[in-house]
Amino acid sequence: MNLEFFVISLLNGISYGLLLFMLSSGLTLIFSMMGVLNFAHTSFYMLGAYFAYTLSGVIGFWPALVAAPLLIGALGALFERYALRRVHKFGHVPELLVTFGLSYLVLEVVQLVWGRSTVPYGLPAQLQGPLFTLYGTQFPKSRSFIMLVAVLMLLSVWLLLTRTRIGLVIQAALKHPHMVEALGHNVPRVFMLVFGGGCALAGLAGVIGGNTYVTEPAMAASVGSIIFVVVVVGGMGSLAGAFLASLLIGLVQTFAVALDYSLVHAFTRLGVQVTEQTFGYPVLRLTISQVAPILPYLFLVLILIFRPKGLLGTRED
Amino acid sequence: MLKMENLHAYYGKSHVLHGVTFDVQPGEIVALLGRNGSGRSTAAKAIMGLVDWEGTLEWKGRSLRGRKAYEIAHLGLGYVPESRDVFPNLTVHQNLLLGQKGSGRGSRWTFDDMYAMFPRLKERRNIEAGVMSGGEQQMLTLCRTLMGDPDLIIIDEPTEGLAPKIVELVAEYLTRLKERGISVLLIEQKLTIAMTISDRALVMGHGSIVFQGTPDELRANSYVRKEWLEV
Amino acid sequence: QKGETVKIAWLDPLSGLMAAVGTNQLKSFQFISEEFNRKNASGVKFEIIGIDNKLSPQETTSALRSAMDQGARYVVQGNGSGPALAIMDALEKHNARNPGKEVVYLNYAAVDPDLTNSKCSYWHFRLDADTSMKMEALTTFMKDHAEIKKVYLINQNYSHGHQVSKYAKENLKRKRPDVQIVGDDLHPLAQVRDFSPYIAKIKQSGADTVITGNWGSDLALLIKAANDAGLNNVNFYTYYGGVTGSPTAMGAGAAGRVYMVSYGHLNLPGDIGRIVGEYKKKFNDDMYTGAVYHAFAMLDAGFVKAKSTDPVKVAAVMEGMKFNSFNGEVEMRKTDHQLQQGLFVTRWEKAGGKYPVDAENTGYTFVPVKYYEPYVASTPTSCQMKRPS
Amino acid sequence: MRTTSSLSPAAAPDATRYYRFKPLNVGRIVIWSLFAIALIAAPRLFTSGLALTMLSQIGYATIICLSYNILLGQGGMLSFGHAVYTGLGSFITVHAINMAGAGQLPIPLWLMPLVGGLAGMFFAVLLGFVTTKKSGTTFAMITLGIGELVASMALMFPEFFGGEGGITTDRVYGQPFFGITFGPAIQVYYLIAAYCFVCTAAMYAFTGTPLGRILNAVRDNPERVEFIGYNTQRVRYFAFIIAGFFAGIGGALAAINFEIVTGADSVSVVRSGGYLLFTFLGGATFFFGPIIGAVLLVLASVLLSELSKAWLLYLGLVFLFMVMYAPGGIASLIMMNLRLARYGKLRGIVGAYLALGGTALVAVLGAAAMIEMTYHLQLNAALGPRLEFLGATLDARSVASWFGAGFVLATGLGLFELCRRQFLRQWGEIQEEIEHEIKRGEAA
Amino acid sequence: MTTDHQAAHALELRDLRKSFGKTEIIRGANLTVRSGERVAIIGPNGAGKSTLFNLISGRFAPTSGQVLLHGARIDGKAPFEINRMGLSRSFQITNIFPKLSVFENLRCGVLWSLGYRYAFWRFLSKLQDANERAEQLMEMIKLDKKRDTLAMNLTYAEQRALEIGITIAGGASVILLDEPTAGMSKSETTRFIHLIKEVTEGRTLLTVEHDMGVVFGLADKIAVVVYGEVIAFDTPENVRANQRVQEAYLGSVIAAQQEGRH
Ligand SMILES: Nc1ncnc2c1ncn2[C@@H]1O[C@H](COP(=O)(O)OP(=O)(O)OP(=O)(O)O)[C@@H](O)[C@H]1O
Ligand SMILES: Nc1ncnc2c1ncn2[C@@H]1O[C@H](COP(=O)(O)OP(=O)(O)OP(=O)(O)O)[C@@H](O)[C@H]1O
Ligand SMILES: [Mg+2]
Ligand SMILES: [Mg+2]
Repeated sequence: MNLEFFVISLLNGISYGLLLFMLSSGLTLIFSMMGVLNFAHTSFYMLGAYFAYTLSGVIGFWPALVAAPLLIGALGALFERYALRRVHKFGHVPELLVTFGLSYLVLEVVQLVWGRSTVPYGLPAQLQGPLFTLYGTQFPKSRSFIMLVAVLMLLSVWLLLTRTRIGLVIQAALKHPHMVEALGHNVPRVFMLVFGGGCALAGLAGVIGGNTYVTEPAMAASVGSIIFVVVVVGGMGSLAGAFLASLLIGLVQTFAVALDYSLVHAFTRLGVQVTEQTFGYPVLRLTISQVAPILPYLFLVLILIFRPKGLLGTRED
Repeated sequence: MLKMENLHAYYGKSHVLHGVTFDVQPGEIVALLGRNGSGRSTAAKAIMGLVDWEGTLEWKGRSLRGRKAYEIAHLGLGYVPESRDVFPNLTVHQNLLLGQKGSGRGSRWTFDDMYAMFPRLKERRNIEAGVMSGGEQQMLTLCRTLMGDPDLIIIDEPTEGLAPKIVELVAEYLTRLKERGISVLLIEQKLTIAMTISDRALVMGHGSIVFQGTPDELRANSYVRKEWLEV
Repeated sequence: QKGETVKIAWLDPLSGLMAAVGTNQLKSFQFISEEFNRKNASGVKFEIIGIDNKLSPQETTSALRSAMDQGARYVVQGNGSGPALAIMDALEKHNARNPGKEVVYLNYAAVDPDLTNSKCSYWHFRLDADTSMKMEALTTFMKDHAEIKKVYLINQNYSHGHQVSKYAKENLKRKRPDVQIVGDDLHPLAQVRDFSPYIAKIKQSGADTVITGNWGSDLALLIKAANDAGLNNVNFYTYYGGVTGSPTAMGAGAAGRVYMVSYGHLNLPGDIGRIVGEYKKKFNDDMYTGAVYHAFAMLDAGFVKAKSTDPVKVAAVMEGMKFNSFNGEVEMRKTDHQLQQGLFVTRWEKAGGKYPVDAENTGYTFVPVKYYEPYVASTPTSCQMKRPS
Repeated sequence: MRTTSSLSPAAAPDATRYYRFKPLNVGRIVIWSLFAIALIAAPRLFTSGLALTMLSQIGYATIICLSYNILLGQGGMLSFGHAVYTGLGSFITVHAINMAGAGQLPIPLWLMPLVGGLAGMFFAVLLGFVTTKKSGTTFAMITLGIGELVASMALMFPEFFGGEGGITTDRVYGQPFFGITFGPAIQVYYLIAAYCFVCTAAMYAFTGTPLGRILNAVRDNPERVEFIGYNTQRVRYFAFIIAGFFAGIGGALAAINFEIVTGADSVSVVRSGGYLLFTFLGGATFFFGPIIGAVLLVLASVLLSELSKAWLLYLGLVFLFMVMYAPGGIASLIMMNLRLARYGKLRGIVGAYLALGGTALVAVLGAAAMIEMTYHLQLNAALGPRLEFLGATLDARSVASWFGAGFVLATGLGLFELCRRQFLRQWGEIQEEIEHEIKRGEAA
Repeated sequence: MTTDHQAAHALELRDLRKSFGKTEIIRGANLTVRSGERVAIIGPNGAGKSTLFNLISGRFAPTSGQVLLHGARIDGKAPFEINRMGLSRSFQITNIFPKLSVFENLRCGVLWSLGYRYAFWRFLSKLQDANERAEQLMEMIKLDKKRDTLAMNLTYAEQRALEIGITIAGGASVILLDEPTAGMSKSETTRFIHLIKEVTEGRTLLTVEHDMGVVFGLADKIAVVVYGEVIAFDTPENVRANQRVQEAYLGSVIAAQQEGRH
């Protein structure tokens, strides 16, 4: 691997990692604070993209960049108010299932309204083209914008968590809701705000993810599990952990793609002859680059077994 | 200041308080005594809006009807529940922080006051409240409520699980609250500190008030003591 | 048989990853059946029963059962060789166990060569060209382009991708031994969001040509990532560049650099051209699955020839039958039931002039650059067809 | 620890009466006989080819959902990877059948489900060792990770999983077993029914064994279990293995029924999600809940998707409302009404139910008509704007149809709300009466 | 020490230490409890009494030092191993199986000790000995009327009783009770002391208490824990007279009252 390739891959890895963080920051917020595994998170992400697609046709991309997430946030808050809150008292499983049901609904509604194929949601003129060129490879503005937004998200969520008591109120309310109310905190409103906020973050991710990549009904499902990996590997309740995990996964996956080595190579180097008849050849044959996209799951399983708290997490469940 | 008249309270369909009437004046310590299950905690929860009730409940002349717990708290009522309810995975300091309303500016109490009151808490300020000893948790809940700067503090069995020496300490602090003009509604089972520090004692039985008077009067009234409190 | 109603069960996905494609194809079937109902030589009336098979072989067998309950004797399916095999397997058993209730299967898009080779079945007729045929045409095209020196293969890590990779390597070795295969990547199906690492690798390898069997978002994102990284001097040879979603993703950025091999394109003359136009007007969508037309043309011809709509008789006459379809005379090869038809190599270019119909309203379209007669792309078969006695 | 217990659904309020009732309990014999009769008689009632395959599917789905509920309902373990065990069970079975077909393995078909069961068990022993080390959310996430891994592997190893096309087999091989070849679907149905009955009975018996009970205890309060001598990890692990065994049997039966298994499908996380959803929908807190869930699973995935193109929308809606209004699943609704029946109060409320059901039906009809028209416009537009809806012809492009449907919906909703209020009042009164009766009973 | 001698010692702590982070909570505790003794542990809040119980019962592993049960080392072992060796404990905060009935709660408690372990091939309803034992326990703790009530629906005092029932169910020879009477009224407390005495007859009992009435009513010996050390271990009379104990724990007024009462 030469320097050029290394630098480009590093850049790719970081930008992919930041994309993952952008996708998962809202989920981290909701998961770490409310303990709700929001399966509909990527549905809100998808809605963000579609809303922005429609809105930018009317009011332009930049206003839509603000308006769409706000709308999504409002939708999320409504969902919390009328559905999630109702099942909160039954525990985490029903909460999870309600969001599960929602994800079905959103998918169908999106397909009904916008059709089942890709919509032509394009980049605004300001984000088209490369930001800079490195060793002849262009680095597009759109991806830099994603990186910027991801960092801003990190900052704002971090401020929210450290500079306000919202996080404390929610964590406390998960144990003793009545007590928190008796101390003078409007718990239901805080829950609604946080859930709405998390959804708005998902929406924002959708607005810029949608035109950088593609806006299609499958976009929710395709990032569905990977962001859970990020949140869990990072450590439940840890924003910094999620950030670290995103970058790590981004880098691992990017560099793994470059490695065309398999166990066959390893054995051959050790002088062991491997042929198609060797037992387990299909496994030995797989190269690291082929398994790159599933490495995160392997990572997840290993982390949970050896460090159930996650990278920077503080609590186990 | 706090006026309760003919209060009925319910858990779902079960009727627990049957017309309770009493009041608490500014700067007064009122002890609410009674046996297990007589409904004292329920009265406290009713004031805080945590159970359904009917009747009259007024605080500084304003009715508490239909108000949510957090609104009531903002009106200046503080509540220390018998179940303690510390927030186990928050640190001691964070627990106290949650006791504050808003920024905590203009409050009569600061963190330093609390830590001065119970140095033990200061030592343990950065550990998770859930791992603290039973007694330490009791101290924490008291301080947590004080941080909200209440004018009346309703405190349910504060001496439960405390070492005798600390019980004395708590008694001393309650008197000191009173000196600062804060009223106290003290729910107790053990007569010891209640009788020494309170201005007035109420005895509750089967969901209504069966005795009102000064501690001395109560001490003298052996019928009430035998019938409604056990000795 | 005049005036008879022929029920055709359509078993393909309307939900999941391939929903968009399935929806488009179901509409194509409905639309063209109306077209044929207005005028066909056999005088039958076609009725389409659309059932969502969720792209799952097991669901497909349930759907098949239901289709038979509803009286369908012809089934059509095209997405995925999994469901295709499931249907073939189920029909082998069903037709053997239930004489008099036989069902025939027309495969309009599942391109696994095995379906007409090692796993071939008498009840199966394939109307698309299989992976090997398309690769044959593609590599013949590449043979004439000396500027191709280094080829990179990138495919989805499942049977289709494996086959594309395998045939590409075999054919290139045969036709262009001088061409260097500088990369052979397999990535998981529909899981990669960010293709830039692969693009970096392609660039690193110095490839001038990429061959990919990718479809759906895997193709869209691949080409998008190439555009973003400014990989301008590399040509992409694809199978599914025209299928729902990809044209939008390619847009102007990919003009002149993406090739596709297919048995048709949007700007064909004649009947099909008119149909594509009307379809677009009606649904604002592209009718890219021309094999649907084959299906009706072949059945119609078969009914006439067999003088019946009974699947057993029709199947017998369809074997080896030559009939006219939108791309001239085609033949249903008797040995393996693989349609022999000409193939186009097309290139993504600005629409206009002779090729006005654009794809997905992008203003661009696949313009034919080369047409190969059926014999060029024809591949031998190893099928040992077991015919019912 | 608290999270763990809250991850498990609310347990049966009346889970335990085993000791009291003597084993020879008339009610129980009646119920099991009815179950057996239902299994035997079902194919006589529903005779079409589709119905038969659906019944078969219900049969093994029952086994799978019940096995899943050993984890979810009884052990409080939320697994996102149950399809791994059913799917691998299927694959091993198919390979075994193919070997047997080739004469390399002397196992008759009717024993093949056990092969699948052992396979499921084997993988549960292997993978369960790491998964069950943890509980709660961590457990859920590990199963999710393993599920994704196995699902991705399935496409990468075509040698074992058969790639996209999967692996096909022929269940007819060897000597007929008392004249049964297992070729016709009906014979396979009865094979499945027999296994369904036996497995259901076995899993029911499991709830009454020491391990089964300690598993409940682990669900409720794992920490305390450690202090009464049990190793909670061990308990979870053993339960996981048992669940894996039955899951494998279910998977094997699925393979026999379809004679094809594919990796993309049978070990997928979506499949696992389906088991979770429907087990919950049926009711995880009662033993029989998952059986209802299994029936719904098959109805929804096979029938609903054929009746309507909007099936996913309906499914999502039903799901959302069920979780919101009946978080104990359908089984809990049934049990609530049985309770009413026991106190003789059911008759009083039947009227309210009918009113409620009637008005809801009207509202649903209106809504469904609108949904169907919307879908028709999108999917079947080639066929013109007209569509058949329950015998009526609607025109998806006419205002009248939309207005009519909207009117029906609005009326339905309005009336439903009225009935609902009335119903709630009545329900509350009845519950109060029952409470009183219970109190009186206790006092006496 | 001879083995014989050791066996007579039900429980022995040797220079036990435990730190959480930097703070050392238990600072070298030593204690020897003989078989059949009833020992009350008292001490100021946060002295480490519950922590001591947690160390003994295996909830935490000690930082250093040894715990011996009937002469065998148990420090660092898992709770279930220790339980199987004959030590059982209750919790300061009620810790039962909320969604199982009273009877099931108790039956779960007896299963291991009767050797049924992880059996999934026998029916609970056929396990005569387990069922009888559970019924007996239920009578003992006076909950036989609530046999089929779910534990979460019991009143507080009943839950406390059940907690103790589960603790003694396995027939352990050494029982640790953490503030068993907390939150109870006087009369209930009195009843409870009797109950505890009754059910722990012939076993070794360690209990943490703040209620001096309970302590003096129950204990043969009192251990005083202050700042993670056992500063006194003696008969109730001697402990009460001990100046250090009064200063550290009892406080002036109360001590005077206690003196007066007894
Ligand atoms: N959540 C509840 N649901 C139903 N009934 C309740 C509930 N909480 C308390 N009760 C009942 O209400 C009555 C009064 O209880 P309350 O807690 O007010 O008594 P208390 O005087 O505070 O006694 P204690 O000494 O036990 O704290 C009791 O009979 C109790 O059983
Ligand atoms: N896991 C832990 N991490 C940090 N500190 C802990 C932990 N567990 C206990 N402690 C601390 O150890 C000290 C002793 O606690 P312990 O619960 O043993 O006290 P105790 O003697 O039982 O007091 P009480 O009578 O009030 O219940 C307390 O100060 C507590 O905060
Ligand atoms: Mg109380
Ligand atoms: Mg303690």
